[in-house]
Amino acid sequence: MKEIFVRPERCMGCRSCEIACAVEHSGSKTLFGALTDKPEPRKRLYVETIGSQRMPLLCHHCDEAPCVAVCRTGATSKDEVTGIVTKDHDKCVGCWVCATICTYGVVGREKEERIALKCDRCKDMEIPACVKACPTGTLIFLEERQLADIGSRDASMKTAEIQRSRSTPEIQS
Amino acid sequence: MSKSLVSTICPYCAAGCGFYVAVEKGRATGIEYMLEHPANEGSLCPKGNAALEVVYSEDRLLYPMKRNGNEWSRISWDEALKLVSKGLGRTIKNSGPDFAGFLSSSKCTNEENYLIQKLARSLGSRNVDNCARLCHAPSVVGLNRTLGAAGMTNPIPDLANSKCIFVIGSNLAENHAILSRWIHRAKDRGAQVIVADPRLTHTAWLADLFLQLKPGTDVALLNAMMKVIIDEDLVDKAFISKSTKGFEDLVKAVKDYTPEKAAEITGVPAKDIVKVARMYAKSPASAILYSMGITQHTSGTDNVQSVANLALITGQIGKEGTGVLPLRGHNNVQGACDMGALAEFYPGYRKSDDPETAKFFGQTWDTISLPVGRGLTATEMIDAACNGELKAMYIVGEDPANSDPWSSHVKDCLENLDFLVVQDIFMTATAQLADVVLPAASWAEKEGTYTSTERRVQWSNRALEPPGEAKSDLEIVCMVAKSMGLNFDYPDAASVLAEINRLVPTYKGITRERLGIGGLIWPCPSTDHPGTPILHSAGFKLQDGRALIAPVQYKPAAEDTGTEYPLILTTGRIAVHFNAGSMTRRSPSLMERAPNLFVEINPEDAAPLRINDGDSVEVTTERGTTTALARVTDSVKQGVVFMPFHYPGTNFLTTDARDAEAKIPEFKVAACNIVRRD
Amino acid sequence: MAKNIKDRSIDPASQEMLAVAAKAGLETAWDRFDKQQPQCGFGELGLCCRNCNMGPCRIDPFGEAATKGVCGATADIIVARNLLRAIAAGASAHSDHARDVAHTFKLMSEGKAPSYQVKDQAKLARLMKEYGVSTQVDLADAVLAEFGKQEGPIQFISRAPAKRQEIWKNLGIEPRGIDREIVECMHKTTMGVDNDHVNLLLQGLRASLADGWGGSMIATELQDIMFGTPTPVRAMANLGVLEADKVNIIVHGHEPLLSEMIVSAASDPELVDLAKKQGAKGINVAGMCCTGNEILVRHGIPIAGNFLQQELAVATGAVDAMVVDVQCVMPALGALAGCFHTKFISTSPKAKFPGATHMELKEESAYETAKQIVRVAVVNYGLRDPTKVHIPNIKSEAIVGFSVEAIVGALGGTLKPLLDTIASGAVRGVAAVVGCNNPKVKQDYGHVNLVKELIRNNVLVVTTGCNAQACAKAGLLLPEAADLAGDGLKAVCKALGVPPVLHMGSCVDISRIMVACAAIADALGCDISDLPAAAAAPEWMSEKAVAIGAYVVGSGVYTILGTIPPILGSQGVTELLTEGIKGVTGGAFAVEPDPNKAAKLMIDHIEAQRKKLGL
Amino acid sequence: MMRVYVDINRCIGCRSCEVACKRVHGGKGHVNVHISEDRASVPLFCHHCEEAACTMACYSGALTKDGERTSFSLDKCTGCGLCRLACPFGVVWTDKLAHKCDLCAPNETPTCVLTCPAQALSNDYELALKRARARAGRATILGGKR
Repeated sequence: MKEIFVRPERCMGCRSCEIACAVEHSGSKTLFGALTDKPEPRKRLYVETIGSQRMPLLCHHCDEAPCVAVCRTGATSKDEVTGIVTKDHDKCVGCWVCATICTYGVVGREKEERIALKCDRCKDMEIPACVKACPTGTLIFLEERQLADIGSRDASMKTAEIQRSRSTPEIQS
Repeated sequence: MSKSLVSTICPYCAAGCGFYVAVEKGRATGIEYMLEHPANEGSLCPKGNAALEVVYSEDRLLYPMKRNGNEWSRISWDEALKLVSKGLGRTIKNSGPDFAGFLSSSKCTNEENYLIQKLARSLGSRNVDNCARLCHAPSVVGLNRTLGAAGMTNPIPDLANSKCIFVIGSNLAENHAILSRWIHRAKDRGAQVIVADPRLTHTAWLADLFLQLKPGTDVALLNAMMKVIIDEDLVDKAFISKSTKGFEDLVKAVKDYTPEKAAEITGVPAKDIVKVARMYAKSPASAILYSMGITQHTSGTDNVQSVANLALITGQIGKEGTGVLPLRGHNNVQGACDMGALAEFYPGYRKSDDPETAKFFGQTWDTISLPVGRGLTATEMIDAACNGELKAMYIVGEDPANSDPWSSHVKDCLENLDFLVVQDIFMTATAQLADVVLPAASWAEKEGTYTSTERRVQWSNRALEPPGEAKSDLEIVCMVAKSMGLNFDYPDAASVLAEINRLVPTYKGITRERLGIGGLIWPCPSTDHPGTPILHSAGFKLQDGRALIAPVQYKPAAEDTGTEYPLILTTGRIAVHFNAGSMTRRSPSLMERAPNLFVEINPEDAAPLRINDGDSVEVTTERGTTTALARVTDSVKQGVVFMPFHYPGTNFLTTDARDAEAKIPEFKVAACNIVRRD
Repeated sequence: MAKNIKDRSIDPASQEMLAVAAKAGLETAWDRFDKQQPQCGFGELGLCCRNCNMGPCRIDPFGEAATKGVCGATADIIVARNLLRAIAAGASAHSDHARDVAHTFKLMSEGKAPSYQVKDQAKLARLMKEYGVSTQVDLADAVLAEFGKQEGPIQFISRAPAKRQEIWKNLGIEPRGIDREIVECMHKTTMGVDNDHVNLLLQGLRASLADGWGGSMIATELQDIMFGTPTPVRAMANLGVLEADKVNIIVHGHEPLLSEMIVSAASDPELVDLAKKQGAKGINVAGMCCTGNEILVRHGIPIAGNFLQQELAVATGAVDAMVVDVQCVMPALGALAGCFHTKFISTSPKAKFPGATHMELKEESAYETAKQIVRVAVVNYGLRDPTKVHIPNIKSEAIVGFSVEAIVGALGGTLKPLLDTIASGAVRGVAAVVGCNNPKVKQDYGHVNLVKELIRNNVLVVTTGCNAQACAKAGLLLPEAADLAGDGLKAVCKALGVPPVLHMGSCVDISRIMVACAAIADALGCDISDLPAAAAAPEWMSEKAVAIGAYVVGSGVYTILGTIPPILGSQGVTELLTEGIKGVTGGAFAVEPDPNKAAKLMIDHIEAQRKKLGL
Repeated sequence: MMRVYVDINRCIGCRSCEVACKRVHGGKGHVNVHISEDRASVPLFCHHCEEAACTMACYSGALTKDGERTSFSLDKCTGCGLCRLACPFGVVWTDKLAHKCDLCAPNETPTCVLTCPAQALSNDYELALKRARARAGRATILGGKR
């Protein structure tokens, strides 16, 4: 199962992910088309600044998702196969308790309809819009295993580099 | 109908929250929030919200009364004053002025406190004190010794600038609820919060790290933290060498307090002690908040000194976001002390055993021979009453029969007096023992200044007329003084404040005209001075301008558990009640939320005693037995039980063992046992 | 993995070279464009501002987060300010080009630049009369004074129809000194100056007019005097003009000052001999971009391609020197040239590049510099690696060089025949199709399809810049292309022996189109905004195009943009430029990426104008 | 008129909102603070649901949606109590007739928001989320570094 992972040290705070998210969840799904959408398209992830570091915060589709647990109408549910936590807009009554309980603050709200809204991991897309839009690779979409591979590869390259710099013999001139 | 809004200061805790009383046709119809107030920004805790319920309580004292045996009869003010002047006068004349004792009140205004101590001393008695003795006397002693001033070093809103907040022995979330707003604000800015408490209190919910220590083991914890800080070289060397003395002694004193040893004493894991020490020392701005959990011990003064030592060796003082912040209890406990309603101090903390002090005040009070020497403290007065060393007492707005430890004993002592006059708004347990009871005005019915825990001096206006024949404490004290031949000619609170301005240097610039919303923070040495929110930013008011690092050793609490009394009883407050409850228990909307005395007990302790949640139980100590409802919870550790002291029963149980210097009783540790009532 | 090459260009030569480049692992603008995807939405909408260091600020287009910058600037203000800065930059480019030409003209007039001569005495005399001066040096001074003038209006404004001049005067946008207007743009857009989007855009129009009727027009006129006014000439276009057995020199950029010299030097017997000694059959100069257009329309020097082909030309491995001056030169050329033997030679003190050899052009000794450059190229020929050479055998013929004078000449000395055909309806109107390439659009797709659709509907097309080159490559600049035109236009073209698409020159030569419009309007006794005319820039990318668009619209012409300008983030600016401005200048912008739909918009506009004129 | 949002991470269980609400509503409070095993507290009050079950259950027309607000008209209430049964949060109260949170209309800010010492209650719906995100972000970025 692929997940969206965040590598905050790469984030430039450009908010491209936010725009892409809003556009993907608009009627026309194009930037220029989305401009005239009413109600305005809403993003489902949020770029925040923490100290001097920026990072996107987005739904983690928790295994024991509190937003699912507190939903009294069954609007929020977790797909057993894909693991994706989605909202059924028709069932949502807009009580917004899911937003209150979310540890990550990533259940937002539809401006006009006042319905809770959250990441659906772009069900129509192979790669979620935010990941696609990220110019620096802060957001990546892959299997956990692959992420670990990237990490270990980076670490081994770093180690090798240091080893090389130490073991290069001095050149006599 | 015209509605007027009168700005007042909340009569409960020392946070000093402001709010408006809405008055229509002479009657208070509601509360409006004071959004512009610097400390509470409009918000109020449940007690503040219910403040008006007390004013209109049916129990209010409306007339002066005297007691004939067990009967009470209404008397006129003239008769009352005659009885008081005769009662007090006879004792002074026959036995000497030191056989009369005066208990001033940390609920009264600065002006009233000033007058009460002036009355006592003008009559020649050294015995004047207030209930600060029961909450923060160790802070007065300990902080004056180490830092040279006994207030909160930094104001409440400054907490928002802190990066590490260490709360030890304070359940501020319930007791000073508005502080949580500033702690949250600091957390929003990335601060870390550490809470050390025997109970998992609501304050502990705010914590990033919670240390559940055994009651009375604070010095061990603090000394171990200091040892870690010294060993890991996290001390602020520049600050230590420039602004302190005594560091070498401390290094020696704490060398045996390894985290492992402290862990054994306190029950806090050693690794947490190390972690907390690092967090506190490394943070760019750390503040320590404490209250009764530190002071109400036989080691209260030691605890306070220890707290000050920790701040001093890390240089976490005198700057934004740092400091030592004792949270006072009553709305004017700081002011009552500032005004010299203390056995050891005249106004402005001038030592009462210094002849110069008596000379100085003698000149302005036109009473040539003021008494020199330290008087009896509040708790000592009770003892003195018992053994006949005190024969008459004038108690203003305090209820020692309820609020002092071992209350059954207190009652016996007070009954032993020749003459007791009590001045209050309700017929309290203490008033029940009096010869004469004088009806006082509540906070909304009088004016004057209060000094909050952050040294903020604020003016509270008179919104209402007192009920019946009740009068403000200021008027009553003046009448009593006049009836005893003293020249107490003060038309209003402002005229008293003007005298305070002249005599108390820190209050010099705090004149009536300058007191708007938010008041001024002392020291304010002149009328163009803006006040001093942060103390010690330019050295300490001690010899050489250096603070004193005064090391202390861990001493166990006075009582230990044994086979007969296997559990430690500790006490504290809950959100919807205040202190002895004389006000909050008369407030329906608060009473509705917490009607009964309860005792918290760990499930592990409850199970063998067959105690279930909600059972009625009997709690017994050497001094007595009280009935309470059991609350089975793991908020308290095994071996510790907790009871709030808002209900008459709790202080039947507590010990009157006292701190040697500050004379505060050890409310926080008593050995007890519990049985289920069947 | 490269995208489908057919999605990148419709030009078969480009397609062939893209395949070669992909195989050789060479990176092109298209690859870099892909790596930029998706591009920043805030930027695309014009909603980011870096004008002060309280920022950078950006506005949430969906109104959820920030709706104002730190200073309080709204989307309208930020977009308008950004647009104004783009106009200022574009106007600067054309005008600074003109300044260089005027400066050279002065040196020549003073006898200090012997490499240059007056080639068009008649035009010189006409211009001196227009400026009311009696000597060549005085003319040079008068023209140079236009830049630093403090009070206006500039001289060429008087070339516009009276009605047009009246509109500008009433709006208070008659340009004063050229530099002054540009400076004022920068001043107004700096933090805390002009924050009214309408007022900002008015200055945009003013600065752009200082370009179209100032800088650009001065460049065109003086270049004509010094290098000759173009007349129709046949030439070849596309990468196939490079020759495997000759020394190939590409001149790329925008100014003719050096390229003219290089063209001369390439036929210098000494250098031709040297080339032969190197084993080459001769020296082949080819143009690229507008420098190419300049020598193309005057001398019929072949062009190797338009903007997006600059890297592909190097990728042929057959270019011995890529000689550049200013504007539209990709900094990527340095690294790419490094993969081959190609010498990348920069010549303007204003424009240096990583990986380039700098051989600065000095007006006083321009020909000598040119000879040196050609010599370097010739010598370099010897280093060429034949195994790396791949020249697509693709080129088209074209007839180019339709200056206003040439058109009038072709019509028999008067515009009347053209007006008659328009009046008769055989020709419905005139369209100017201009502008760059942009990897956002399949190369030349917008250009060629728009032009084809227009002529099919009997609209005569005039063209400059990269569009002209696209048309040349597509064979639209030949009289035979009239077969693609509608019956009316076809008949006219056949009668006159001209193509249905007239190449008028480089991008500064859009001023020629302005002059032509003015002349037609004067002949009809109306304003430019009344003409059955329209303009389009189907693949524009440069800030210069923004300035051009602004002066074209400011001159009253309806203009279609094929790529979306960064203004849509502001409703106020968008509405103003597409609607509101109509009532003010008579022109307006429209955005339409689809060339067929764009053609329809233009044709509809032309038909509406005809109706208004009673035609 | 904005509804009230709770940041339960900030609630300290002081019940000030309860007392204040009761104070301004003539003794009938509409907030209930639930303290859960002395570990957390949740102030529960009307969420003014977008599709409010109480309004659907109310056949006398006393409970209606009025923009953001679920409003209640005492005049129309018949005291049937169906609203109380319908409300999934138990925050429509019946004391013969129904009573519920009115967001302290016509005041701009509800009393409970003003009085909350810990600022756990707010009528800025983004605020609580922003704080949560800042917390989560800090935990991610500074977690190991502080």
